[in-house]
Amino acid sequence: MSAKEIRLHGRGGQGAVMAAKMLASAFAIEGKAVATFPMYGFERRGMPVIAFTRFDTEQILEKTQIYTPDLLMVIDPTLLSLPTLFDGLKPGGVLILNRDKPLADHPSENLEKVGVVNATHIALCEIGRDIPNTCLLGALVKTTGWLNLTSLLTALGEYLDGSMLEKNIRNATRGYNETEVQTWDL
Amino acid sequence: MAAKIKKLPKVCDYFQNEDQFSSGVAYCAGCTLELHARMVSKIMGKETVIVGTPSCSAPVLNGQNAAAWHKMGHYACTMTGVASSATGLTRAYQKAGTDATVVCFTGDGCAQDIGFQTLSGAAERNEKMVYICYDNEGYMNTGIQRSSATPYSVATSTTPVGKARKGKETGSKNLPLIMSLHDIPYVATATLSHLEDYAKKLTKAKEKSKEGFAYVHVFCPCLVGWKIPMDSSIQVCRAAVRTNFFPLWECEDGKYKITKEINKPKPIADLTQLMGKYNHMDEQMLANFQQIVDRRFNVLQTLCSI
Amino acid sequence: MGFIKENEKCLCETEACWSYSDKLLLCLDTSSWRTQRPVVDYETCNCCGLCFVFCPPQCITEDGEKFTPNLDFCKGCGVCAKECPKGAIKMISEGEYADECPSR
Amino acid sequence: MNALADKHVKVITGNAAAAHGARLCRPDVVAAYPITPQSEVVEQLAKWHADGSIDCEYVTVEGENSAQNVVCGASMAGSRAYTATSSYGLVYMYDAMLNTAGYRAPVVMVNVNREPPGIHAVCSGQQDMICVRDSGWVQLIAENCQEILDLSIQAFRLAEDHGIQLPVILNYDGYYLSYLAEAVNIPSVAEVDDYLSILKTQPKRPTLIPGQGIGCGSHGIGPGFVEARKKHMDALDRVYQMVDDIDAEFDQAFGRGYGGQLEAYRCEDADIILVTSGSAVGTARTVVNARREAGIKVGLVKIRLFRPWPIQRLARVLKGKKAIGILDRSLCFGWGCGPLHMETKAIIPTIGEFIPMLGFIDGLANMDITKEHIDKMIDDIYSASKGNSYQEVTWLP
Repeated sequence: MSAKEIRLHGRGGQGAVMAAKMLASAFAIEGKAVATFPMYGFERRGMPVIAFTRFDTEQILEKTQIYTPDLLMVIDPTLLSLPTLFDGLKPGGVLILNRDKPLADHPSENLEKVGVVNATHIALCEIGRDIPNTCLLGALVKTTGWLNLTSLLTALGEYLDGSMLEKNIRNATRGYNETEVQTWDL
Repeated sequence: MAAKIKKLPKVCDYFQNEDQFSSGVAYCAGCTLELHARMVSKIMGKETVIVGTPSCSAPVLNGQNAAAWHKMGHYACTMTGVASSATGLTRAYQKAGTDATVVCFTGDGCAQDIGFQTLSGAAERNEKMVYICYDNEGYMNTGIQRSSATPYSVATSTTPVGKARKGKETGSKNLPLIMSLHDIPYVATATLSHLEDYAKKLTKAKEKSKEGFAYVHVFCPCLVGWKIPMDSSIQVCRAAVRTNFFPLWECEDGKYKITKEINKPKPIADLTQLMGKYNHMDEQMLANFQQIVDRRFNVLQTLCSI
Repeated sequence: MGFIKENEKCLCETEACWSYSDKLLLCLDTSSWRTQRPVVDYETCNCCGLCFVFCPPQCITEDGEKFTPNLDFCKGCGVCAKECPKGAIKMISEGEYADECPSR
Repeated sequence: MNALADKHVKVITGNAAAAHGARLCRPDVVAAYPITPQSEVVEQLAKWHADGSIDCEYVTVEGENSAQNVVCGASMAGSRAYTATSSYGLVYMYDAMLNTAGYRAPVVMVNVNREPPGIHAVCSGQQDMICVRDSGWVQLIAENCQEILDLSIQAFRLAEDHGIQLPVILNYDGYYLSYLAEAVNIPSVAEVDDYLSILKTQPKRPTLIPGQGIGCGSHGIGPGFVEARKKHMDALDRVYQMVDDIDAEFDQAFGRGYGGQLEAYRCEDADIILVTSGSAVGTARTVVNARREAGIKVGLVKIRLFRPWPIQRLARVLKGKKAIGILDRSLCFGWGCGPLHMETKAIIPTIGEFIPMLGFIDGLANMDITKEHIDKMIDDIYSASKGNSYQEVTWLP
């Protein structure tokens, strides 16, 4: 597998930045080179946030933002209406989406696959708060197969401990199990 | 029949050291600051590190190339950085387990104005040090400009007396009171006419600095800036206390106490007439000034009654 | 400016400006500032010691018997005379002593 | 590539790498004031302090000016002292920084590059470090998270060397590096102790010990002032060799070397060179590699030591080249170009020949220095190398 670029869209407070880091750690556990960083000015709850994650079998040298992602992760369903959301998506692109229902139409011609999971609902059940990020990471594993679920669950342990770790392991695992994958022939 | 020395004045009982300064140093003849600096050096003990800034004291505190004017440990810093530099020293000694009394020695320009933030910050963090401010009510070293410690109506080179305005139009910042509201272990005011009271307070400040921040505000007339005859500085200190313009008080662990009660305070004119900087005062200005002095003293009395 | 050359003796032995009082304690000839000097009338003096404690340059000495202004350093400010409750110290113009040898 | 299977490797941000770097050097006194994008550094150190896992005095000051004075004071009293800041904070401590440099206090400071005041921007940019260029500090620049950690350790080694005794700033790009998480190999405290142990064998620098009649910061009177300044300049001269040496020592100890003052990447047989620093170097490497494959003989110089400016080594690399491009993430007001560009121009006499120099200003206020931008720069430099006319300074995007 060659280099992949991932762009995460969330809102301040939803854990997009944390999700990007956890994902990077999970890839690193599998021996990949990783690089991830967010792009925002002020840290404000509710403000749209973008984070970037790269992984590769080779060392990652470039420090630029990601303009042609292989995968988009949308942590807040309302961000689906962002006019620039699909900008630069590579042909064969993947979308991981937090939503209570599958997409009714094909939003971008380069989009091949969508993993939809009601991550907000699952997070409210498992964590008790709307922190859907780890659930969506589970969905990413399921939809792409780019890494193993165990690597992801191990990576969570680098950022969380105690009951929060347990809750997020359940959150991610349910994300993995309950994701509905839609595909389009391009 | 000539008298013999039976005993020395009581203030001498508080001296821990010989005078640490060189016999000949560059303070003006008759300056209370020289007396103040020498007293501090006698009372603060061997493990003292004095932290000072550019000011009247700098040519006396700072060395010159490799030579020194006094035998104490000394750290020179910027105007803004007294309390913060002292924090660095204090913490370094704490970490290394070194015995030290870190003493900030600054004027009102530094304490009340440009270095106020760092002073307030260090007090809030309750750093273990003594901070002594010698209050000469302005920037005396740079040519007698006003500071936030300059009292109402004083003529300075930046608040001159002219046709439209006569001296400083606002009163001064009551720094010792402000410092006492930082909830630090010890705050005191002192002056050089009441030496035993002053020595007691410095001694207490040194002890209290083992627990946290100790602040001592010392009224220190400047002959040149205040237009006082060379021999009269101690008289001015005494008048400042007797008029309640500069009451002597302390606040130990939150308890306020006037250490020198004045039974029949003198009118403020008894103080202002001693100095040229108040020469332009008319009746109305004197009345205004008296009001400021009374109001401030009332606040202090109220605090002392709690 | 010879010291700038390599291996030559410097003013400061260290890399920065450090002062060492045990190596060189500076002293100004403050006696030369004086235009008047304190003269004690020991008949009037009651040895209260106020001159001793109030003297700004702390240059009044005591030997157990009496207090004596040290004219090597006295700047002639007159605080001692002003504070003396007995009026035992007079400030006398240095002109009166112009013919004397310097005190040091 | 590094894997987390090695327990010393962790995916951490540049800020966390800086904090680890500081922790491993076991500072006695840490004083810092939070500022975006540096805050994570002070928060991480505060957390370790709260956990009791670092043994230092941690001073939560009320502003950067105080932070700098605290570390300077602590350093003069014999402590190993550390602070971190960025942008507005850096310029707010300017007077105290001059003090620290003049006192020759070997303080180590991290500066997370961000645009300084003037036009408000909570954004990356190297203008802040340019503002303090003439403060007498040594300035280093890191390219990635691993280098931030490694250079933090090297910074203490450099600052405290008896032959140097100078404060050191370690710069790294805000956002692009401060928040970038990469796999970073974190050495053990024992390994770092070992690397720094040489400092203990050196003569002790003077410290302000109470009761010894020592004064710090005397007035430099006449020749005394000149002497202190000359010694400072001489120490900066010694920094060149020392930076190369300690980087080589570091390579031996940890297996990671960076080239000392600068890294000349694929420069030997190059006709044209791009000079830059910081996070842009990584991106530039990928472009240089691609252009090399396409047959363009292009090399890359990464400036690691910004103050003192690596005059001799840079001149050696640039000698005989046909054209040079310099990519700046900041401005040199009064020269109409970027600071790296201006400083490279200043070494033309040392190079001994005229070479066309093209300046590029990019990456201000978080503007991304993309591969496309660097491609264009290389096109321009290449064209100039063929004798075509060129624009001296180009602003991108």
